[in-house]
Amino acid sequence: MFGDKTSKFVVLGGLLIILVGSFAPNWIVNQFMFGFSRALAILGLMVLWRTGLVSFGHAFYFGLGAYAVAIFDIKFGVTDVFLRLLAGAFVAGLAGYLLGFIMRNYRDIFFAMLNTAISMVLFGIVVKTEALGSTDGFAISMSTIFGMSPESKYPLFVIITLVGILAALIVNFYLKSTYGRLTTAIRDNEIRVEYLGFSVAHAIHLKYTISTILAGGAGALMAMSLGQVDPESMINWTVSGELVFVTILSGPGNVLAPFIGSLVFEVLRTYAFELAPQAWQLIMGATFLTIIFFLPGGIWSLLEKFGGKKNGK
Amino acid sequence: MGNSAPILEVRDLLKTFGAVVAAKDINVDIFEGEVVGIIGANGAGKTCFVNMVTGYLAPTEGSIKYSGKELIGLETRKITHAGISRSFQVSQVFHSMTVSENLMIAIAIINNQGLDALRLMDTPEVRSQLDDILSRYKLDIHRDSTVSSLAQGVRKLLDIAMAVVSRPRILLLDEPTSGISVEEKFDFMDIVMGALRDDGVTVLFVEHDMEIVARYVGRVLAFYQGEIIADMPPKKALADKKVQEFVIGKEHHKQKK
Amino acid sequence: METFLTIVLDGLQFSSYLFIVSAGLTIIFGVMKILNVAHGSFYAWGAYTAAFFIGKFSDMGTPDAFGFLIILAAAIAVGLLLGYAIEQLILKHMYHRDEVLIVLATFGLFLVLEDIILIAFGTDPYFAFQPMALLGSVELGGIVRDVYGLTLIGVATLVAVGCWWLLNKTKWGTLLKAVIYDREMGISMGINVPLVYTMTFIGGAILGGLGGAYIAPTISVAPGLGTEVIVLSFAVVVVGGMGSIAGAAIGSLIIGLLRALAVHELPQVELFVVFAVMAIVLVFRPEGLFAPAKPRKI
Amino acid sequence: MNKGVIAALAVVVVGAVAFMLTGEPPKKEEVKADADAKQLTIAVPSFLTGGAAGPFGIPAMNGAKMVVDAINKGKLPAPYNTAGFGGASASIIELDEGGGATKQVAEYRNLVEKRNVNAIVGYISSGNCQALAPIAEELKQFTIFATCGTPRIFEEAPRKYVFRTMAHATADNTAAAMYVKEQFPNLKGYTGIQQNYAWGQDSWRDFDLTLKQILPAAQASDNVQFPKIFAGQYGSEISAMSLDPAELVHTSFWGGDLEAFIFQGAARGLFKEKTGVLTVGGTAAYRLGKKLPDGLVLGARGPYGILVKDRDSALNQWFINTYKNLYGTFPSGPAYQYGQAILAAKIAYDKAGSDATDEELAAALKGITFESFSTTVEMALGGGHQAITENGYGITKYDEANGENIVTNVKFYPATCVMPPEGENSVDWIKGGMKGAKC
Repeated sequence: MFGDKTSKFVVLGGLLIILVGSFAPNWIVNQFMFGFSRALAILGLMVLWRTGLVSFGHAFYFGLGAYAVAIFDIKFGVTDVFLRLLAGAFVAGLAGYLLGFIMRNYRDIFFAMLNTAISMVLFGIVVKTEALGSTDGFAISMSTIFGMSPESKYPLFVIITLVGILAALIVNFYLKSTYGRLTTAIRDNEIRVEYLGFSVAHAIHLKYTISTILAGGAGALMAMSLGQVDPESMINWTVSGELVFVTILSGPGNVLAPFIGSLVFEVLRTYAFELAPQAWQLIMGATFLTIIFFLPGGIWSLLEKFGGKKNGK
Repeated sequence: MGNSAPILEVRDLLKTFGAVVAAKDINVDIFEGEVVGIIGANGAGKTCFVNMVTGYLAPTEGSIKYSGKELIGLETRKITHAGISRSFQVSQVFHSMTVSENLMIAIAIINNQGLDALRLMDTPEVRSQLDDILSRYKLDIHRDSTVSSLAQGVRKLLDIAMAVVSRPRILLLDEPTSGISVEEKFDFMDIVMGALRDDGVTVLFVEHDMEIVARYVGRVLAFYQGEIIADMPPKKALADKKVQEFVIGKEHHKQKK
Repeated sequence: METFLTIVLDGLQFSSYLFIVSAGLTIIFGVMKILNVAHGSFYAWGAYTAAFFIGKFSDMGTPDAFGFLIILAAAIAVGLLLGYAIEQLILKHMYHRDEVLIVLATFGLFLVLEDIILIAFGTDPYFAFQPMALLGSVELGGIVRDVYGLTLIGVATLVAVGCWWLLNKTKWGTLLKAVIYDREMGISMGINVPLVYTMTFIGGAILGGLGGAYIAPTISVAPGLGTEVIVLSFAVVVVGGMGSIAGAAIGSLIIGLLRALAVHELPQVELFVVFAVMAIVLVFRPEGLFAPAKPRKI
Repeated sequence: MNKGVIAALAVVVVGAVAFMLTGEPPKKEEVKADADAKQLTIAVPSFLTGGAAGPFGIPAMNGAKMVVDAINKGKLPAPYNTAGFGGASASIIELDEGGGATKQVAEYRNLVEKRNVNAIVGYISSGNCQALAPIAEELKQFTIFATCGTPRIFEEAPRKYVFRTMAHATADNTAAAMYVKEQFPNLKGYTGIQQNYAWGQDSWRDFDLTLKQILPAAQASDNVQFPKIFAGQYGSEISAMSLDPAELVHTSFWGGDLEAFIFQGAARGLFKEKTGVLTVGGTAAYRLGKKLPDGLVLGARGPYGILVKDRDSALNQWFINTYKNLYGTFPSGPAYQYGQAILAAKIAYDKAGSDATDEELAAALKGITFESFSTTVEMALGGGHQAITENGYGITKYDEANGENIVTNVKFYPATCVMPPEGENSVDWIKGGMKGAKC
């Protein structure tokens, strides 16, 4: 069941990174934390992308997750990592499930646009509401683990990585299930799927909900590892664009891709920002175009080339 | 057919698109095990009829009963579950996947409904069913080739094979031989009809080619401007004045061009 | 009454601005089926070019009226150069790709162009107040308004009429409409679609540039001014119906007036009302209020 | 079998290791230990992009660079004419402050944990300061905020490693209110337009509360505008204010937003009908020249820029002249404020030594009083972490003769008059009638 190569490597790789993290300097641990937090969201977008759906508004769920952590922290003093993660994933997932009833009827540009619209509505509300921190957002207190407040960030990093492993395993399994296999099928030919006796709407609804839960979790983890949330960097449409960016960068080939992709993205951004404080967007944009043009399969397809044999989904 | 109750009962079917009448006063009984040919010029309402029976189009008026059960208002997938399946004039398959992937998805969908769909797709039982279908439809050689790389004929074959995965009791074939070269036609139909006969499926197929009709069909429905102008055995139909004038005449005319 | 008149004028002024910007976007989408995120960059480049040269020329002592010429020139220059370059170097090679992927490509372009602005024009804001100062101000509905802002309404009307005329009264228009209706049909009719695409994209880019160039005198032209415009014009285009000029006009009016109303009566909702409308329209009328006709394909 | 995965894994691991070989810098403490290197790195974040760059970020950065350079060379006037920071010369890392608080937090972590800077001196946006204060505490990093204004930073929680060397927003607005009272004693009503975040909200709250205290006759408008920061177009807002009966408009706008607002307002005759109070107007005075309407009440967030142009202390004259020679314009507020923060850093290092730990540096700066370029700075609040300075306002006038803006009726209010005493929260202090204010 989880016996396939990918799963094994997810587990091995994850544990290895946890090990590496234990003696890596803080800033590297940070890169991994940010990278892997975001990777959760990418994992969800990957599922959608395989179905031919690209959401230009998943910052909505990313933001919901992050702000759930902030609000629960300020209003109810919730600091436990797992409670926070749960809160984020649940709030976003619930919203995603409800909106899914509408979203599942949309495709292509309309799907992308409707998601954008929804996310911008939230953006507008948060920015204008002082109670929600308006443009400043909130600072988030250090997370505790079962009541213990850790000295360093390492425990949080370990948890994020473990969550990442778990998510990767589940999604990997999902993709091999009938539901999962339907992704490409639906992209290819919805009529046939319906005639085979399967509801395309339901399938897409499930995928959408999964992607929103993951995005919410990602937001929550990101908020915890950063210690800060604000609308500009959590909800605005540019964030959605960023998420899609990383999805394309990673490539849909395998559940490992999002993790590698987001890691590359973090490093790329850190250095771009360090080398050219005024031109880092240019570097990112150029990279993005290059990927779209010369590497449609994303970084993963590159790895496959090195790896030689094509890796079946 | 005898006196047993019909498996498909169509009554006073009417379909209009604004002013255009696509189907009118259609009354047909189809009996278990029949092989029925549907002929008619382009736009005579053949495909429209197929679409209505499979729930892809909702009729304006009328009723379609399947072994006593009303089909009107059901979604296509419900009708598939009920036991009616179809193939398409332009083959509707998953072009970016291989033949076996196409069929495996079809099989898996039929096997795991609802939450079962979260089960692994690629299982031994799925595999065995796959091999069975591949061999019966002579698709083994193509099993690992991607659809987009296949010839029309093979796609059509796959299209039909996917339709029968659900083990339908009624199968509607929409112009199965269109786009297939004259030489291959009969081998193709032999494969298909052979396979179907083994399962005792009731078959309705839309066809332009009168030779095919004459060879495989026990009964002909001739459509003209949305109405059935003839419902009789093929020999009689091909001789029929109205049919010759409104259907075959045009057909021959068309084929000459 | 005073308030009402003011709201209407504010609304119309903002609508006009929205329309000029989104007209280009909707034309490009209608013809090429490309949702061009980089449209915001055309706007920004238009604004910068105009502001830069208006400043330069008035330093050289040329009469302020000259500013209007510069605005027009800037828009055309930006459209021609940027539009042509992007269409030829990037988009041309993507038409066979998935339309969503093209959107992403334009997003990449947007990022790049934003920073090129920084490199080209620096971070210091530009001011091109001369044209606005030239026209002075009038008392309307109890409050003073700058005439320049009001001319915006005129310009928008001109653009609207111009587009309508081009589409309905010229041979070019019939060709465009053919392509908009059905690309394959266009090709089969022997229309040189690639050329149509290039021209359309340049045209759209010019309109985007014009939006920026014309608004430049009223704002401090500073980095990052393209970002907001994109989502705003998306909202307009979606509300009106992607690819329809009339739709863009209606969309601009609805959003412009609603926003003005919000600012006066309920400032807190000013920002989100725009996108609320967008979402609602998408939910109840995905094709937009004024969707252009689509061919029936079975 | 699945080579792709192997390759993927390989890359991740190799990548991670590569970081540690190339990227891993010596641990922070070690850096500070080898003092004989006598080379410090000070990170100076400021707006290098966005609308705030021109009016704020760039002058601020210039001020910082100029002062650091002078300190390295020992060129500052007495008593700061010793070379270096505790003897060590410092190099600056320039950093863009744009992109939102969350991005800044990420960058800050990088500064501390990857680039191992010794001190971080700067920040303009209150949003960023508010977000970074807790992070600085978490990472135990000696940090001096230069310009940002919201009082919350030291009123929310006690800070150990964070300092701010200029007065917070309360001073700007209490002073503004007092100035308004003196200049327009029979004011009937006032309204305002603020950016929609901590800075704008606090500024309006303080100004409004103070006026309610000292000028109860004046009515606050119930339709105060809070547009999004960096919105750039204020047509409708200006209309709304024009329709408002209030005769006075208070704004805490700054940078590009302020300049855009001045243009659009001037073109609409807003400042003819109503008196504009610009708490951060100082930056515009030098930049806009004739375009700046006369008769605006203008502040510079303290005794900086145009308000102190004629103060002839050696330090001030040095600052103005050197800046003018280097950059061709007079130094505006942000230049002063960043210079002042750098100066504070020098003082801390001189006291604690160039190899001091963050704790020692914090101890050295805590609660001191020092003579800055244009004024006396007292680290009096927030347990000796928050500075108080005098605060002043004037009225703009374009001086045709010299073709430049000047301010008339300049009045300064002593620090203890416009800021709450230690331990008291500004809002409560104002509500309580500003007890203990020594004016």
